[in-house]
Amino acid sequence: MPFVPHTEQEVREMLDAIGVERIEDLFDEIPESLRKASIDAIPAGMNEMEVTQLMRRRAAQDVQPACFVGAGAYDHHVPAAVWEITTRGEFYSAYTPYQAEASQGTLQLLYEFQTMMSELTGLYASNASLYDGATALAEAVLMAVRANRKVKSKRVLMPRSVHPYYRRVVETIVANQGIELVEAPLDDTVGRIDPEALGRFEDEPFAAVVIPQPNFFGALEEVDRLTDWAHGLNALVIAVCNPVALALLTPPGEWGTEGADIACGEGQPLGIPLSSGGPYFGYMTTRKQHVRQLPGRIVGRTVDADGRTGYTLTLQAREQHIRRSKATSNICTNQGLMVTAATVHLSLLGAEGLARVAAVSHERTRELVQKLTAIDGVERLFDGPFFHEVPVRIPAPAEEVLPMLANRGVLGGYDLSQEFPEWGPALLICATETRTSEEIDRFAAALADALRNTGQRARA
Amino acid sequence: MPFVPHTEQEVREMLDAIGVERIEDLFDEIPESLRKASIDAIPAGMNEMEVTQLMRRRAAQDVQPACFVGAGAYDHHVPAAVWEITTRGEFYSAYTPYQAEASQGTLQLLYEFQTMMSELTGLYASNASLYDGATALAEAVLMAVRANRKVKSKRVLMPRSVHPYYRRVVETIVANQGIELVEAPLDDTVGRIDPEALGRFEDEPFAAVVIPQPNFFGALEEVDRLTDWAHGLNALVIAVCNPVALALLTPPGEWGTEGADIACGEGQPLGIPLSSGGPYFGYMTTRKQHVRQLPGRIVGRTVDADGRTGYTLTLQAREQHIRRSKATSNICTNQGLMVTAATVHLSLLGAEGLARVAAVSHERTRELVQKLTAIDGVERLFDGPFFHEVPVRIPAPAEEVLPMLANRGVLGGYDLSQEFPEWGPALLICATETRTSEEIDRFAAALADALRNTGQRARA
Amino acid sequence: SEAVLIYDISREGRRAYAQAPAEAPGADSLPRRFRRQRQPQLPQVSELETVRHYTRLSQKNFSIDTHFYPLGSCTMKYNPRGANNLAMLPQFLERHPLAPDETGQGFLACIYELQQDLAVVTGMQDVTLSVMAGAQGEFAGVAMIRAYHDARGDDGRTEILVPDAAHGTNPATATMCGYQVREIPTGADGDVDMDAFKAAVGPQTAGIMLTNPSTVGVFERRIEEIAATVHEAGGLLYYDGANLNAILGKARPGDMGFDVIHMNLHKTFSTPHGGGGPGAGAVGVSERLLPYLPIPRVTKEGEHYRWLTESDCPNSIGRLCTFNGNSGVLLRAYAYVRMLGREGMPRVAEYSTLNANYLMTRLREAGFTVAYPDRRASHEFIVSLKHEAKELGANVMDFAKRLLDLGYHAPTTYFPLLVPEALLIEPTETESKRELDGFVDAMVRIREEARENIDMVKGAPYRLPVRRLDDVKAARELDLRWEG
Amino acid sequence: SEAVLIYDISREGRRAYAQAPAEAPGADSLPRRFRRQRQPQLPQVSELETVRHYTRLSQKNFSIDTHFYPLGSCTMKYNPRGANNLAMLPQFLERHPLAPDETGQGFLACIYELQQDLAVVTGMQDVTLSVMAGAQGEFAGVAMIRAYHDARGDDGRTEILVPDAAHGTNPATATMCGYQVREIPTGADGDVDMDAFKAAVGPQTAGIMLTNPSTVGVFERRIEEIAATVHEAGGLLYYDGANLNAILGKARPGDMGFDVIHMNLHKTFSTPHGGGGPGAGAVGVSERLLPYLPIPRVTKEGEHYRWLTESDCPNSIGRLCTFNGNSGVLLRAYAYVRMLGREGMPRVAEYSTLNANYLMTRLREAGFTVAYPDRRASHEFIVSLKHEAKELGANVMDFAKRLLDLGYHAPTTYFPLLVPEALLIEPTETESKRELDGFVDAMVRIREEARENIDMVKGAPYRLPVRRLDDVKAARELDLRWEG
Repeated sequence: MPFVPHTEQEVREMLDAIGVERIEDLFDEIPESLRKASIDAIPAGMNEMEVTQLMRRRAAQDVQPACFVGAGAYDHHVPAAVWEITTRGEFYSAYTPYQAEASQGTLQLLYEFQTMMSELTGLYASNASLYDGATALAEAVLMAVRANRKVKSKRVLMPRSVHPYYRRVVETIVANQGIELVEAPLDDTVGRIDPEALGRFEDEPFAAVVIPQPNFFGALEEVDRLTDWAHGLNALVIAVCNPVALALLTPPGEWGTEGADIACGEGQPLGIPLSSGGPYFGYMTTRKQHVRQLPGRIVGRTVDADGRTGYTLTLQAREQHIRRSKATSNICTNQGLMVTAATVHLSLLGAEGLARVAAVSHERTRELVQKLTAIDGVERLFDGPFFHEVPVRIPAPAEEVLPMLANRGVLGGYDLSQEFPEWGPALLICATETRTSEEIDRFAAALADALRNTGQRARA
Repeated sequence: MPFVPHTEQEVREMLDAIGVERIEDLFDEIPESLRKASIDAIPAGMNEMEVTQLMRRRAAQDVQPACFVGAGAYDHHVPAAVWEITTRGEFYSAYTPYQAEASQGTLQLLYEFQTMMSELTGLYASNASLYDGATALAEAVLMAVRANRKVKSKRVLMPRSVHPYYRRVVETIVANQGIELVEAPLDDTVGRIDPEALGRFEDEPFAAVVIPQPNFFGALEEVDRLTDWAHGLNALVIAVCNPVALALLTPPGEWGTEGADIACGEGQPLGIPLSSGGPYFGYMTTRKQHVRQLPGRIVGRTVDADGRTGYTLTLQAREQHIRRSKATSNICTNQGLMVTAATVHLSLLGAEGLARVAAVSHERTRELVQKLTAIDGVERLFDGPFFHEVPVRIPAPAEEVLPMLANRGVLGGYDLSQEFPEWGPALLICATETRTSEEIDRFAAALADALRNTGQRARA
Repeated sequence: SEAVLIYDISREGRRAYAQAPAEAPGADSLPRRFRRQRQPQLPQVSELETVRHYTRLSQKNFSIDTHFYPLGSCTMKYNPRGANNLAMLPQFLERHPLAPDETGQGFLACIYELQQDLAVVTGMQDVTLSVMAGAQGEFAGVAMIRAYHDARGDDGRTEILVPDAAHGTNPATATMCGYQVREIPTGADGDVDMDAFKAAVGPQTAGIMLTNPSTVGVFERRIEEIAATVHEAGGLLYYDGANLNAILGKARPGDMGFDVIHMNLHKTFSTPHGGGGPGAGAVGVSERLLPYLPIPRVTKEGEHYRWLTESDCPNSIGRLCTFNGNSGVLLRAYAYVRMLGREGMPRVAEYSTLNANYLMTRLREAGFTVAYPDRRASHEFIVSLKHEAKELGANVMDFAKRLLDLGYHAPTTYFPLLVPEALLIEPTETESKRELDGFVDAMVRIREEARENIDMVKGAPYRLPVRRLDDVKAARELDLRWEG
Repeated sequence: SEAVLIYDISREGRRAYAQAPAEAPGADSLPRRFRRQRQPQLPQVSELETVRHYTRLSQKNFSIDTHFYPLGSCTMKYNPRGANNLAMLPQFLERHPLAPDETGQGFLACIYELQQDLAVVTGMQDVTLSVMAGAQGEFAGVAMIRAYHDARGDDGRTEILVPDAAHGTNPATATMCGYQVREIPTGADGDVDMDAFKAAVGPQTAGIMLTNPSTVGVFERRIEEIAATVHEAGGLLYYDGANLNAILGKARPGDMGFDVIHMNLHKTFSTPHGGGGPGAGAVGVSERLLPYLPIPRVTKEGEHYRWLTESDCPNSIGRLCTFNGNSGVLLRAYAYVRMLGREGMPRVAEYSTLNANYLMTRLREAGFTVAYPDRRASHEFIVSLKHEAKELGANVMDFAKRLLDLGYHAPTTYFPLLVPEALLIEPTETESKRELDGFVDAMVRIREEARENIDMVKGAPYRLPVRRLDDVKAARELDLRWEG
């Protein structure tokens, strides 16, 4: 009986105390017709040793090429201390800090996290996390519609430069609430929103305009102009930002004349392992005036009965266990453990460390672009400044080239033609500070060979 | 400056407080002639990410065949909880519990450990560990010579069935103290001490007789007869035991009429990873009457100023920081962290779990022996009962066969001919509960093939 | 000095030098207009300071690893350390979510098998694991119910029925999916009030959301009749898996007639709660909702595993997470399921139920008021402290805070709302009789203390890092970040 | 109930079922006479109980990760978490010590490079790492000195010189190697008394054991003269590396004339102290002692690494550990050395020395008596509380215990013995000025408290799991194990 501590004698004593004969009797209120769960298809139990052997065998099957894919999840160095602290039982096996006095560890950490995210984004109020980047954007859209008191529209401008999966998740989540997502087009030469081209959207009001920075293609949007344009229409501005990039880039709170109203995004680059896509965490910050519309848990500083500083969940009146069908959101569980990791991570890096990670990632990507575009037929899809991701056109189908690269130990980028077939074969490539020059050279050599081979095959 | 927290401003303030200009001035008492340490041959510093990349590359170089080697270190399952708890900072980064009030965690744990080792060995007093099995035996030999009040001899009977490395370490350590190690012969048909053959040693007195159980060859010694024989000569009996085996075997404290006087051995099988040979820990227990001769740290239970139970290091008067040149031993640092792991490990397994580990290891070894000896020319070197290790004769040189097995992913045993060339080509093989039948079959198949190949080569 | 913030330790210019690149390129290739002018104020601390600060902070938490934590409805049971270790194998941690399926067959095999096993144990047709939390699972479930009706052109269904004792997430979710919520009262025996229920069901009913055993800690005995009634009216049944632990391997929602279920893997399948998450809200469906399952999920073709995505599932309600769900959580659940096996699953239900009934019996015999004394407890039960509040002046909050002093995390307080001064108590199967007896002793002691010195009890806690906190001040004078 | 033993939790028949084989074969093939009749009393507890018990116990410890720990002579500095992680990579953990060198080239490369780097930074010819602790390193060193003299037939050398302030291990080791110990007094300035030293050296001198900087926290200024004198007399010099941290990368024992050195990797090279170990006592030698180095050590031949053993080193003093030394500790030291690099090493000496001198200055200015006020502190220094003991009645133990209450681990107490009421204080380079200032404040506060209420100070500690413990009772009424 794994994890069940009861001895036979204890079971006997407990049944006697209850006054039943057998444990089975405790289920006598379940109709007989339902007490027949057939679960034989589940394998027999294994002990920890056997499960360890099984999962290690599984893990050993999986290969780890040098990763040049980003597209929303980034391979940064995570200091060992981050997860050694995060998996301490007191963090790992605690729950939401409902009993504040018995949860000051988690609560103070969340308060520190909120401060860090506030600083990174330049907006006062942070929540204690959402599920991931895409759902954070969905919640931001819902929040903006609630919070915009000047424009009672349910339309939200969603540019094509936002991560396609984010757009799809937002669609799934807001679809049943009458919110309309209006797609803003790209400038195909620079891979970002063309502020000039937005004029045609000015006729109808928007509750909010979404602005990614950097955008899905790694390109930098003209955030100041876009923000001022949106505010001119009384729309709220939702910034979607890579938090590592924010170590270098203008924080959303300072965009344009007034700053963005909500910032959100994927927290994974802040100390969270890639882990096949999760668990990550979404972050969200906003101006003080909108804090009561902010979804998710929020921690506030207060005092105890002796006047000593302490921390507690606050503004719970927004939440579903009190507001029920009128709640701000149905979000309940959040990503506390991931936020623990991110907080430790940010403490270890500091602003200077995070800026270096960002700047070195940028430099490595420049090196990567330079070495790949030296190959015949490989060229940047767009001009213009980028952070640490760049789309490059290749002269052969990505679905043929990528497996050849994988055979050479290179995860050679995200196949852009899946979502943007109009641009032909193209890879969205990324390098972080963890990619070495040797790996970049390997990528370049492998790509050159792959293109030669596909070229020969094409000619043959 | 990795791990140095000082800011420039702080350095300035500190130097000002001290009243010197530069840090270098603090070294002005070191003669100029010595202030020139040339250490350029050491590589430049790397950050954690780079060292991680380096050491992972190194680790990835090393292959992990299915391990059928024992010979003093055993591949048992270690529950994940063991090391997750053991590496908690409060255990990992504390030191010897000199300030007892600030070390109750470590001290209570050691008291629990002492209880567990006392139970396993059947002797009252345990210390809080020694370095490893071999040094524990050396300390036991020194202790026995000190403790034996009836026989003032410095001779110790050391059978050939004791691990050859243990014998060598003991020799190194006691060599300069006038202690003579007398080798007791083996019965070559059963691979253990022949009690009948000991008669010729009865003329001269021994301070102690060493009895391994199981012995180096995995065979079970006639410990009751041997103990009584030694006691008849007024020698003390030092038992050297695999602690996992003691879950099944008669504890030293119950050997013969009076029981052994000292038990010691290698603690590695109790939750310590193989780790290329260390850190492991040595254990040692003894009768109450000899406790003041016991080397190493010992924890006792006492009370605090309010009468509450607490734990503290005790009998420190034996130790070198007080006794100096008259100390019981020079041992100082011990293996506290390994003992932490062992204590958690023993709690998780309990007597029943440990007995199962022992019994399943025994069964697996029986299966292994049966499958290997089914191969032509492979046979047991000795008859008689064994625990989980057995020497088998093979019809080809071990140094040729072992690499062939390694190529098939099998660490095929310890080459006995290194230390016991008189028996011809032979492997000391071992299986624990972690070896699967599939691996055993793989070993048998690989060995059969290897022998076929070497046979063909021999014939060719 | 007790509550030192990491920012209090911070000093201008300090760094954990081993943790950032040695190079500091200027990033001059980024045009100046995009670059921030002032560095964010992040802590400037050494590695040791960080480790020490957060190690000390952690010690201020109660957790499963340190305390009995009978938080009703949250299933705070032991999180096996082996599951944590195995989920953190380097190959699993380092796999990019967009890496090709070919490079992750080992990982995908685990996910696929977990889908299968969860489908079996709930009696559903298939399961997706790409749902990140219970509330998301609820959302997915109700969205699928909506998609089902929409696909049939059955668009007059505007209502979701929700019992008044339901978790707050249920009505919140129904609203998010564009439905009206209609509350169904709970009868005196803890079951749904069948008359009210039948009166509420009709052609406007899209579906019903139920937890069974319910949030009042009893098994809904007429579930089959409820299912038949809803189905007859053309509606569907949603199973909130918050209490699945109580019947795991003993009874299956699929057999009860449910069309869709979410499971909180962080409850029933023992992945850690992590101070508030991450969770994972696996969703299972019956045959008729299969086309609408959110993507992605894993399928097996021959010996090959691959993700099913948009193009495979044209009728899916869509994507609920950026990538593939909380894989790390799923691997922990997988390890746990493998360790339990088919024999272990019903034992979860058996011993969590045994513990709850034993604890209920002991507390009742000790003179506490149990909300539904004539019913079996499921894996949890409600004590009402209305007498203690009235006669001694010690309310639920006072008991909760004083329990902390005595080394027990408080049960869930003031929920469900329909029981006055409710303590919802869920001991889980991984706690021993010794802990349960200790908890009873603590409850009795607090009542005794309240008789002798009510002010002392109302002043609790005393032994924690802080005394009772001023929540009102926290909400009125919002202080959500350090400002130097 | 504070100090619950794991045995108090134990219940007959309870088990952590996931942790042992499901099978329980009878082992009937083992003859009955070999089998134990009664199972040992080990705890019978669940996995959760074990985790909870030891997690709680751990919280009762002070440690580097939680507290400033200025334990003189122990170099309690930050143990990088990265080093722990990397040493625990599965391939390193799972390698059998007798696995062929071919299967462990990655591991052996790390060990080899560590040997090299340690040889460089100490100025020695070669280094072995197969020595498991400082005291073993001492033993190896003195045994090599003996082997050297023996090999030359120089057998009249019966004495080892040891300063009176030396660590107790020094004389204990000399005795273990069969030597007489001759103590050399320390002069008033903290250096060796040169007259007494010179009088002691002679043809009977096998060698001298020195720590430099010495245990009184100062650099032995006439070390070159000492070395010349000993060498001239035909003796050899042993360097106790306990204080190597103070000069790492700034000055080298080899340059000073030492013939053999041990290094405590758990001090200078930052591997964890682990509640008392494991350590690693690397030993380095000059050319003349090279043949006697204990085995095994790693050599590199072409691109291949292999262990040198008995047959390669016929004159070795032999083997000091069962296998190859504390590899896991060595890998941690390797990671640390790689992170420091050549630039980082001297900084260890610089900032540990800066911290010690700053703290010494601050305490002196706060009115405490420093043992050697005219000397530079090395990385540690001595405060004598003789005035406080005499005038206020607060002795070293009282200060030590009260420091614990204030959140600081006590420095080393009553050592070295030659300074009355000595506190040996070693802050290490990884502590910040903030911690040092806090420590000064605490010392001043305790003195103030002693003036106001000496009984309060003598009653300390108050805020720890136990108050002051009765050591006398512990030693008189020996209670070394639970007996039910």
